[in-house]
Amino acid sequence: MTGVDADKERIARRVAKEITPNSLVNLGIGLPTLVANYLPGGLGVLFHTENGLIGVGPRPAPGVENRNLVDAGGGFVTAVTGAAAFDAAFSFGLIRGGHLDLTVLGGLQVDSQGRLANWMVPGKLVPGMGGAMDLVSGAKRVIVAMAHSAAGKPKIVAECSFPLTSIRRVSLVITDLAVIEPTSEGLVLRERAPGVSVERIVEETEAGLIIPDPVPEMSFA
Amino acid sequence: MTGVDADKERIARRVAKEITPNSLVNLGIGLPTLVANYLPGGLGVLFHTENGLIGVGPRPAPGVENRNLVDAGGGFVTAVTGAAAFDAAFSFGLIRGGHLDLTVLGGLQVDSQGRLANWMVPGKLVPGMGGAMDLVSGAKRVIVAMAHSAAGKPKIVAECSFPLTSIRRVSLVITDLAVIEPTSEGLVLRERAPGVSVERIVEETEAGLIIPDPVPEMSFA
Amino acid sequence: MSDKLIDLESAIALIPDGATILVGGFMGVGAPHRLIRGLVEAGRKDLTVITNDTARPGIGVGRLIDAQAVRRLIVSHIGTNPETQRQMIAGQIEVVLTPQGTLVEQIRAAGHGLGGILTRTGLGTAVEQGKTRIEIDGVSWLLEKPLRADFALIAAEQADSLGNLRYSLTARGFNPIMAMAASTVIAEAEEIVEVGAIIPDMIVTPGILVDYLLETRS
Amino acid sequence: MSDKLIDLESAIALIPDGATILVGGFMGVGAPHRLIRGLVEAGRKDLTVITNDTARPGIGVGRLIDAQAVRRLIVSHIGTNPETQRQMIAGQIEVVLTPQGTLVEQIRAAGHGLGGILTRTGLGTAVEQGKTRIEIDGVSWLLEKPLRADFALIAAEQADSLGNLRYSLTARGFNPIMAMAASTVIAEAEEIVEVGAIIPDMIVTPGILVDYLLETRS
Repeated sequence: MTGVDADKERIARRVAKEITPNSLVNLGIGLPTLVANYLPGGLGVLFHTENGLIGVGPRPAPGVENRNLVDAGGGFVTAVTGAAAFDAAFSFGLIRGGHLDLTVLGGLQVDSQGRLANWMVPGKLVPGMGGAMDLVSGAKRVIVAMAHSAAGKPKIVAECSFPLTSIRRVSLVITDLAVIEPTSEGLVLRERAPGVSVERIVEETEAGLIIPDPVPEMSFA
Repeated sequence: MTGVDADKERIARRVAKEITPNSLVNLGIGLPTLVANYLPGGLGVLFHTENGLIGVGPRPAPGVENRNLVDAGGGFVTAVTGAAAFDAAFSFGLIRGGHLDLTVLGGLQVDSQGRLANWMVPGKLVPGMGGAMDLVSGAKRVIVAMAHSAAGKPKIVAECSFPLTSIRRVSLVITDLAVIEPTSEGLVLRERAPGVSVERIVEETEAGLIIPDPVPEMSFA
Repeated sequence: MSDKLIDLESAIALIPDGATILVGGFMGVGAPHRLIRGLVEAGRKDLTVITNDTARPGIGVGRLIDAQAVRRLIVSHIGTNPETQRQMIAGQIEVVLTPQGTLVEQIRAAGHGLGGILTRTGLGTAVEQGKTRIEIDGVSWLLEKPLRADFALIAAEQADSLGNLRYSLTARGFNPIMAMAASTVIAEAEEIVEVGAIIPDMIVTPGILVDYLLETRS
Repeated sequence: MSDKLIDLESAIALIPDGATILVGGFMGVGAPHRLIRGLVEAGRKDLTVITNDTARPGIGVGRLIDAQAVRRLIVSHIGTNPETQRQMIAGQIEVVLTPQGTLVEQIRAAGHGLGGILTRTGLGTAVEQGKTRIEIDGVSWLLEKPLRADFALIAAEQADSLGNLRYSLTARGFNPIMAMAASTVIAEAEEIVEVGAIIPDMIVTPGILVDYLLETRS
């Protein structure tokens, strides 16, 4: 396992701890998808995919895929017993109507007001927002799961230079270095990764941080 | 058969002639429901009921009713082979989105601008509009099927004294005396009932009529 | 999640006097009959009821009217229930008449997180009174606001123990739309089956929308 | 009404260069693959395509991109198709990026006769540019207009010969919403069954919305 993978695993495991029993959760493509691997069994959590299913199960074994059963990344999935299928209007009604307990999304930047940018890098990469703007605007809780820095540049910034995904303040930011909670007062440093000092987090964060004393180490699911 | 029934039958039979092959039709409760009895077979017409079905069939024989299968009047119906059921939002989406080819409704008054009033008599009777406002505002064609007069008072009036159902001009008014087409120029007398003179129609109509020469007699399905 | 199962008494205990409730059903068909009877038997009063119609005396929502349990009524039609008309004229009950398509879309807007709907239905009629008209590219639309409730009482043909629901024919109606527009959703079903017995494509209301499922013997 | 059956060539002949088309599918799943291939083979160009995404090169709507058949694209996501990005940067294709929930609701608004939708999604972001904000009881909402098309090309799991459609799992997606929002709706299905083989509660798109049904051998 490479260092990057260890970081991702750490993030995914820490996010998993935030998931409450019997909740409905949407995991964004990429890193957030890993979170499902670290959930304890028997929690009654159901996963939603915006292309039209509640009750997403693990990836199927090769050769037994159902061509009509994919997740939001287009990859084959299974459906758990008790899953429900629906159209896109209903699926986004669930998201926008506040019926989704939690969404976990990747991020390009989060700023000091807790606003997320994750759908384009002007002049470089324009993937589009897909369901991200709806998820961030509508889910009861929004967790951003991302690397703390990218190519040595901080991703938690004073003000997003990339276009915003929503003006809504996200609930929590979980990185390989820290757990940060955006509040009306500013970004509060809630936890630091094992062996990571507060000083290092401050150094690798462009936005100002509110730092309680002490800042506990992350614990994991 | 009483005289009243003969009048109703005449109206229903004349309305039936307006129904085109393979169309989707909503018949209001009361008189309009009779129209289905006078349609030739093999026309491919499907009936819509706003409580959630396309493919309404005749009333079931006593004792074989399905408790979940009623029309907009709450009476038991059957469903034809190929019928489709749906929720109220979809049902009114069909109506409001212009997917309904024709609605036939009863009326209290129609005025010289072709506007219908059919949902309340102030101070007397307040049934409510049910789906009538949506039907009149949204269907591709609206036919009002009603008695020409009520208790000796004209129902086709200069201006509706009862609250309007919609400001939209209806397509056609069919009564026991006449077929009248509201146009941007005014109400045009298109047909007269067998044996009924133009003079009698004018006398029993408060609104002004545009009268072509000649005014042919109604023919029936 | 069989902890969703609730008996009638406990379900009714959740609903206080004065609550705002969405009630499914069209002329009593597809109405939550047991929950309605429970409200009547418990003597609930001052309810605000959002529903399509008041059926007839003794039937469906008509029972709530008979029991004088309703203070305010948002409906599209009361023509089949003379008792509703009587209470309205006597000033016992406030009735807000709303076009049926507007009513269901207002409930949907609440459930789907929309700020309201823009419709032509009701423009230029008594329904427009006190409301805002919005001009879009030279066309006028009536703005109708979302309708949300404390409780939704709905009925289904079949439920599984997760609360997944499927409906039958014209008993579907307002039920699935109401299931999205209330803080607490209580469903009753003709039959409760094992999870998995209703295939994913047949489920119309996913169980996550249903907070409580009435025991079938209730 | 078996006169709805149409062969691929005749279906494609209905659609002129420059048409605005709604195309179902999510990353190619639930997309009308045969109709898409037909458009490509017929060399259609200058199309305005409203669809969720452009999948990947060689897949679903991606084939239309490969063939440079699209002049304007209204989508929520193009990140999985580098060819779309290339044509956009080269100025060959105009891309309007729209949040997925807004996109589907705009299409629904057109199909349901609504004047637009009021949403919080996109407020204060680049999506708001050039649009109207509407204040309701002190809360701001973004007005997004209905999206209608000349044609809707949709895919279903099963059709009967009346055109009644049912879908399977995540292949449902935008298809039933699009079936209400176009002047002409052309559907393709994996299988065409006898009328009556799909029970009323399983039909998601009633046949009256479908103008043409592609023969299965097409």
